[in-house]
Amino acid sequence: MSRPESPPLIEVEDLVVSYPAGRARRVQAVSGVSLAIASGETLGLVGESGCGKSTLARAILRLVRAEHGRVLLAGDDPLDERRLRRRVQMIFQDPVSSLNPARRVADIVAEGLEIWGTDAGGSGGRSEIVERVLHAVGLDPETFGARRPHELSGGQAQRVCLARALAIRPEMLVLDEPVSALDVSVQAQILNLLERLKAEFGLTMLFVSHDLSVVRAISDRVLVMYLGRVCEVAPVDELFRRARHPYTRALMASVPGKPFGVPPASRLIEGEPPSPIDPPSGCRFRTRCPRADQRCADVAPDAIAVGEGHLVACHHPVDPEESHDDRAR
Amino acid sequence: MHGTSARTRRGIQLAAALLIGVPALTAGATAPPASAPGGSAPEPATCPHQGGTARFALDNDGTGFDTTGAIAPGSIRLITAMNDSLVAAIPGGGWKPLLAESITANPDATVWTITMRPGITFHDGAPVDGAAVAANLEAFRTGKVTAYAFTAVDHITATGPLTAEVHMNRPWGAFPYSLIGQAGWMVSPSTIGTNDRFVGVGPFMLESWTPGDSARLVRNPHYWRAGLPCLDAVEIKFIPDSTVRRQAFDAGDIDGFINPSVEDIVDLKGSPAAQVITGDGAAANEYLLLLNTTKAPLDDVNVRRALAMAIDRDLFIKNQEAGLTTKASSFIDLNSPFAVPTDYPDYDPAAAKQLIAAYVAAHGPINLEIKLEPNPSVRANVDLIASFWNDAGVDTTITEIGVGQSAITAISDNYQVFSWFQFSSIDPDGEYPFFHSGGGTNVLNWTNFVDPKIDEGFDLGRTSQDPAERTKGYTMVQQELASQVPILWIDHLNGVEAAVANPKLHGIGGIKALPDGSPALGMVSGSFFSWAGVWLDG
Amino acid sequence: MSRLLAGRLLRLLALVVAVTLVCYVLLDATPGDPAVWRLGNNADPAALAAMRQEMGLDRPVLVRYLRWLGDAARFDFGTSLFTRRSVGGLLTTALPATIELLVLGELLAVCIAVPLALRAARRPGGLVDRGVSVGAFAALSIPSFVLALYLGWIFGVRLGWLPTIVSHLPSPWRDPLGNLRQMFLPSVTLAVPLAAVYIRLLRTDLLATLSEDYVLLATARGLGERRIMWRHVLRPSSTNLVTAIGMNVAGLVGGAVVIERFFAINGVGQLLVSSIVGKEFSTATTIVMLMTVTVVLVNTIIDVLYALVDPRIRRAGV
Amino acid sequence: MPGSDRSRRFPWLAWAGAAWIALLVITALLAPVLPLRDPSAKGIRTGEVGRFESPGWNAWFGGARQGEDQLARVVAGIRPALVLGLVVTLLGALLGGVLGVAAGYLRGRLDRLAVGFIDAALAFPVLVLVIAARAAFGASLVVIIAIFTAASIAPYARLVRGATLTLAERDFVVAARAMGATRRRILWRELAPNLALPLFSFACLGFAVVILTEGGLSFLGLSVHELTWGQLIAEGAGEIRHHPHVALIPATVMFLTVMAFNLVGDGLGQLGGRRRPVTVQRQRTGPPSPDAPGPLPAPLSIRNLSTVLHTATGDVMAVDDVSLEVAAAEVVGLVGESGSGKTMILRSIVGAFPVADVSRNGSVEVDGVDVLRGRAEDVQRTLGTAVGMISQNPLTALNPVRRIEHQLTEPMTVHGGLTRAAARRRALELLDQVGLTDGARRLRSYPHELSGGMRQRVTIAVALANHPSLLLADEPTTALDVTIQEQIVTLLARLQDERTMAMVFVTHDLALLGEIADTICVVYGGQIVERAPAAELFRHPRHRYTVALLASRPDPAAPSHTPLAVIPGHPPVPRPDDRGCRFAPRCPAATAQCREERPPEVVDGTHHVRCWHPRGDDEPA
Repeated sequence: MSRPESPPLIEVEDLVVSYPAGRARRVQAVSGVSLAIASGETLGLVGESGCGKSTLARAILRLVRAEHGRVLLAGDDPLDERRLRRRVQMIFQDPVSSLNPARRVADIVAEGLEIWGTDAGGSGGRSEIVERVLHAVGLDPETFGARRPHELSGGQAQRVCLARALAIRPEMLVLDEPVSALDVSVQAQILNLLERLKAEFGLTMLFVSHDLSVVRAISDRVLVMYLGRVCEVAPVDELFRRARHPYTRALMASVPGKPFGVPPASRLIEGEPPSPIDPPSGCRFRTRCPRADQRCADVAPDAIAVGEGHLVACHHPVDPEESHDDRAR
Repeated sequence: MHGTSARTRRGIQLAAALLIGVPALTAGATAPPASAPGGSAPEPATCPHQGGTARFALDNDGTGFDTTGAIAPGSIRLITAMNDSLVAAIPGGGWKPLLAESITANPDATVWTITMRPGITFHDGAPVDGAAVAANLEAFRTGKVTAYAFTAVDHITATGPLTAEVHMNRPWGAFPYSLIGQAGWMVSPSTIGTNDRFVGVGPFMLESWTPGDSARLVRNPHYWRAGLPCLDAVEIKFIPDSTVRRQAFDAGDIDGFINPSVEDIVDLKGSPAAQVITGDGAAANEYLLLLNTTKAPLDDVNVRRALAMAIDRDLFIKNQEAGLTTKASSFIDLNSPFAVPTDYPDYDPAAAKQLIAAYVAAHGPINLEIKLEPNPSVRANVDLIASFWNDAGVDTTITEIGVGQSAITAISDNYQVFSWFQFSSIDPDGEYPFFHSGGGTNVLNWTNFVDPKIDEGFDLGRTSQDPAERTKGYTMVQQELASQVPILWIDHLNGVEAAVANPKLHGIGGIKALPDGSPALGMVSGSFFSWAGVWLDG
Repeated sequence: MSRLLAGRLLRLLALVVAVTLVCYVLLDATPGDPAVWRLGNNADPAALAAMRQEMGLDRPVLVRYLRWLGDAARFDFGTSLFTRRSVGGLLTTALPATIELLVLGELLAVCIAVPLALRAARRPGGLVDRGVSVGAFAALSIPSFVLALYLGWIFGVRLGWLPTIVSHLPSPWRDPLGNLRQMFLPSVTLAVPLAAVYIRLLRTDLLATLSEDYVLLATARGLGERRIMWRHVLRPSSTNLVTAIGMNVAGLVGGAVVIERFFAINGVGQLLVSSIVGKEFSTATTIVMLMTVTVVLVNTIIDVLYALVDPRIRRAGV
Repeated sequence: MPGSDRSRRFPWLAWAGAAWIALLVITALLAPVLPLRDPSAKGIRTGEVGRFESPGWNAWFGGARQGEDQLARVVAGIRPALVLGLVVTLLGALLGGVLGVAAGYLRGRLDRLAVGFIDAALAFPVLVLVIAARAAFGASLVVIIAIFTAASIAPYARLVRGATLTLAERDFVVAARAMGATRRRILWRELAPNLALPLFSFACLGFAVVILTEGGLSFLGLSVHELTWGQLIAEGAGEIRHHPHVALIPATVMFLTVMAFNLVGDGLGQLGGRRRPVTVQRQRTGPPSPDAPGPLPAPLSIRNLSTVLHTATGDVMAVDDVSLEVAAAEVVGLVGESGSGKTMILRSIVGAFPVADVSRNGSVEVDGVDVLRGRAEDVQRTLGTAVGMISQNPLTALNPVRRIEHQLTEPMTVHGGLTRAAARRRALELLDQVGLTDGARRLRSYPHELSGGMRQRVTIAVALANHPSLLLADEPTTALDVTIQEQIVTLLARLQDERTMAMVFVTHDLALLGEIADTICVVYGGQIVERAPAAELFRHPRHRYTVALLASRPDPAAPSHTPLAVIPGHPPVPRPDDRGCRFAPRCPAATAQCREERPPEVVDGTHHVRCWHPRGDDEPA
């Protein structure tokens, strides 16, 4: 399924995004991230809160201004951000609040058509397209078309968000924690729906989440971020079988039930993430890393290839065999 | 200071200032108000009880104490409490020297000699001598604001330690009347023209003055009249709103106040908890409508007469003044010795309609605009008048001048009808500056009405010292005003210009004894009076 | 910090200049002639012209304004054209009463509002709550002069407990009781509608706070209801209240006119009205300047108070 | 009460206000055809109405000084009042709204300019404007409208700017931007409709203020020439001593009108605002169940507990017949989805509810004290000493405006009887125990100065302050990052073990319970549908819901893109009159019996399950 050799739909080059943090200081939420997503691929983006994953997702759509770096869509830099937004759509974490409470579902879904014209939605008139996409996301247009967002459950609202995005037939979806706010039973429904829609509409996806299990279930490749930097990128199976970055392993170890066979995180990691206002020098993970030495403090590690499509930014990557050992235990 | 209140009658400031004083009374023509103490016998110049502080509310503050400037009624009331004039008015329509020992004229009334009593001092200890008198009168003569009243005065000289001479440029027999009010006030020469303190000769001295709020007057221990004043202090509070004044009075927060509402007078007159002291029989303002006689249609005497005949003044007085006032037909009070019956047109709606119809037939419809100062009670008056005129066939509109707009700007030529209060003179000569046309150049002649008979009448009244001659002159004036109707007279306000006091406060108004024991008027119009003999129950 | 202060000061200055300039020019545009006020209706044109010159009114309005501004910068606010008193003097006599009225009114309003709002919020929808709500609406809807009239009538005339006017007000330091007696009714008149506003604000915020986790946890910890309401709920719910109080202090200076008038208080409100009506340029403009400075100062104080009420803001800085 | 939707409805007082306004509008419109006298006619001349005539059959509202019919004048005053209020409110709201939206959304220089303008305008006394403009342009209604409008722009602009700033951060606006919506479109389609209701509500209040202000101006003699209520009142105020009706009747009409607008504005505000509890704060307790056992040594003993929340949208059976015993040192996990009632079980124990009106039935005993029916002091002491509670969100679990020290020592001084100094010493120990270094500094901190993990450690310390025998942990890690979650769970496990506390641990994460709980209860629709020792539950889930729940998590062993098992439908809102099994609509094995009859509790040793058709051991998952 993963076809890293196919031409990338979207490329991010050395992106830097920062926010003002009072008195002429700025926080670098994203500091120098590069990535590429192939057409038809799902890239999972994992990290803890504050690591910059949501900022990165928004910067790709230019919802926040990047200080440096560029985003290429199918090889060119779309100077007009609206053209970009025509082809790439975004889904947010809180589905209810991302729907305008004053409007009805049918109008919300038709919003893209109003902006871009009915032609953007393929054949048919406005109401036909709305009906079509509502069906596609599993909602009955008769029942739901006239409802307002506060009359929807979380799952239904997220379906409406998907319908709204799909109405103008985008090439790519950027999903920012799309299932985090949903109950376990509904989460599964939406994840399955996403897989189906991806096939049906030929979508490329960037899937942002803090939940490793969900990311593992839906992604082709996974990128792990920590404090604004990329730690590790690898195809999904490779990553979960042979994670090399100490942080990736700590994340896996923290998941309750230890499904990834890594020892408890408390043995791998200590303390809490430092403030992004004043990040550590060198490797940003070094303050919590048991392996850190002077070199980690002095030099920020470059990403090195450690396998087929597997990059890790660490001076002291973990031996891939260790995880096997743990699993065996 | 300039705020409007429910019932404040604001006349022309200077007019009020100059004309304050005592009305010319025909003795016994009108009984003094029952509630006013003293009856017709002069109250002796002693105090039944000495001491205490009276709290009294005025309706408005003045503008300060510069006696050579324009003086608001509030200032006059304060100064009256703190000062004595050279001359006092007496019952029956004459005058007597008060602060002065004597005032005498040469036979043709071109030189007047003023002789002061010895030993009187100002509040600051300076002597009230001939030089001080001359300085005060000279300042008045040359004052920007006051000069017009002394146009007949040529120069003033101090001729001795206690005497001063006033030289006229033409005979002025009525001169002493003008010294009853502002012109007769003596202030310490070094403070002439000072506005925010007052150093006079009267029974009380200014302790503090908070503009717009209050003033406190304290006893003058060196007052020239032995045994006076009775009170230790008078606390004056300015309360523009009549409802608030009444409420504070009922609550016992003040001992008395001036300018009660008409309804207050009616209901307090019967109350044992209050005495109402009205200016009955004294010189009060008139309510009137000034007509600009230079412009059509008001240049036509028939239109003016018709307008007068359209107004039912009896109904007006019954409704607006609760029947407390008397109909007017000129500025001369009915009780004045100069008053004569005139044929001023009375209410006759049919005749009014006829005259108007005739004018309309000849010249087209009449549209009139009545201007007034922004004041709800005045507005009610004008509303009623407009309803009469509308019925008579005159299309009448009402325009309030702006709050910040002075009446004079509105009145100077650019008007048709103006609702107005004025003319509280003691002696008719006091109105000379407002009626004598001066050949059409007198800006104070509001109606711009030029009539040789009126001018002649006023000249006669001014120059002659013979009462018969003077009567002849003012009769001419009254008859001419009645037949030419440049002014529509409504009522004399004697009955409603009043003060209210609780029963413990005595000696407001009434007849006072002069130093020589002869009687003088203690209250001028209903709201101007001296505090010297006022006393509180112990 | 000093740069921050300098910035604020600069803004304040700009604001003061803008507001006073508008005021000055507006006053100039109104009809009426101060010279006539001073000289009376009987003055002749030559005297009027001379008076205008003496008053400086013959110069262009901008020149006069700049002159006033220059003097004001040296704390010389000019003199009243009418009474010829110094504006500074007029203000020093008028200010204390107004300040006292505002302070007492606000205090009283808060003292009425806080316990009532707490009671109301404790049982939302209950009898107390509904009663307080309707009462608050009623209090909001009474024209203040009607309220003033009736308070004076009941407590002054009928019961004779309190004076109905403020007259020769004793200093609050020398005779606090006498002072309070006089200022009581005006303060109540001012406080009643204010209290209504505060009750509504506070009740809403209290209800929001009551559903916060830490309040639930405090209940779960077995703390008494009174303790919870006063210690845990009130303070975090009072930011909006503090804002409202601060904004009112500024707005009330104008709004207190009616009350000042009804209780014959020699206050800034009355002074402002009379000085505008009388085209007292210096007095009116000085008061307007004072009000502007007060608004800005009060806003700054609110910022500080916020920080006291809610330490989260302290951190964020300005 | 069930089924009524009171919170979304207009309160009846607001209806009354609206009715009054409607009456005014109709009267004003019909005034020309109503049999009213001419408001300016002088009764004293026509003889129809007397001077200051008292209200009566002849003149319902009485007469004024010149016998004007007050009823006619009050009616005549409706029009200027409404015109003034309406025009000022509309124009002010429109202009202020546009300025506020523009400033709040476009930000940048425009915003700074607008804020400067708003500051200046708010600082500028309206009185100056009124008097000046009135003098310059005359006292017509138009002038007053213009001034009032000018004066009201700033407050509206400020309100709208504030609301816009908040709205602009909301996800749906970001979503619209992400859709490629233009600025104009966002302003008109996204922001404007959502600003309309607060603006309208504010405008109603503003309307009231306009009418009142006009009254005040009339009183000062600064209002319009037209006949307004304010003028009627001002005119009558002088006569209030003698003829009170002249001022009081128009004052009452004005009062009612202002009140009506206030009430309508408030009603609208409630419509749009967050839902407020409109019921009485009341906690009702049913009679003790007859089978309530005698005092047990168990730290927690719940028998047949039912909790009904009486909400505006009807009664909710938040807890339905729950029985649960927790032994000393035992960790019981409650697992369920949001709305399942797991948190409400905890809240029912301590009696703290976010909703105001709650009924509880059954019995809850903590250390032998009946906390449902005991004396208030006993209950408070028990809760304060024997129970510690940790809630889900460390951000909101601590009072933001009080120092850590107060919050940590309060339970010890109130219930533990410690002096402040002793409490402070113990607080330091506690902080050390929960793994916070530099305790003295932490005590001086405010909650916002700590990170999420540190805050949760503090709430744990607060919960442990009085050595509770029972710790109630309500989703203590949900809001935390996974790595921190690990730390907190480990800490809780250690403390529970060291102190041999009983613990009830609520979460939606079954896997997490597997690590910490001895016994797991699965909660669905307010009921405990299955209860079993942890290992047993994972191995042999009996209830169909438990089975589905376990299956719906992605399987780490399966390759990615493997379709997940799905539970169709949505969790129910449990109602008291529900019949049958609450899971039946979503259950693959449901029968008619499941839908009609309450399922029995099947007990198999330590394994309890409420199901008609529990899954057998041999069935596939």
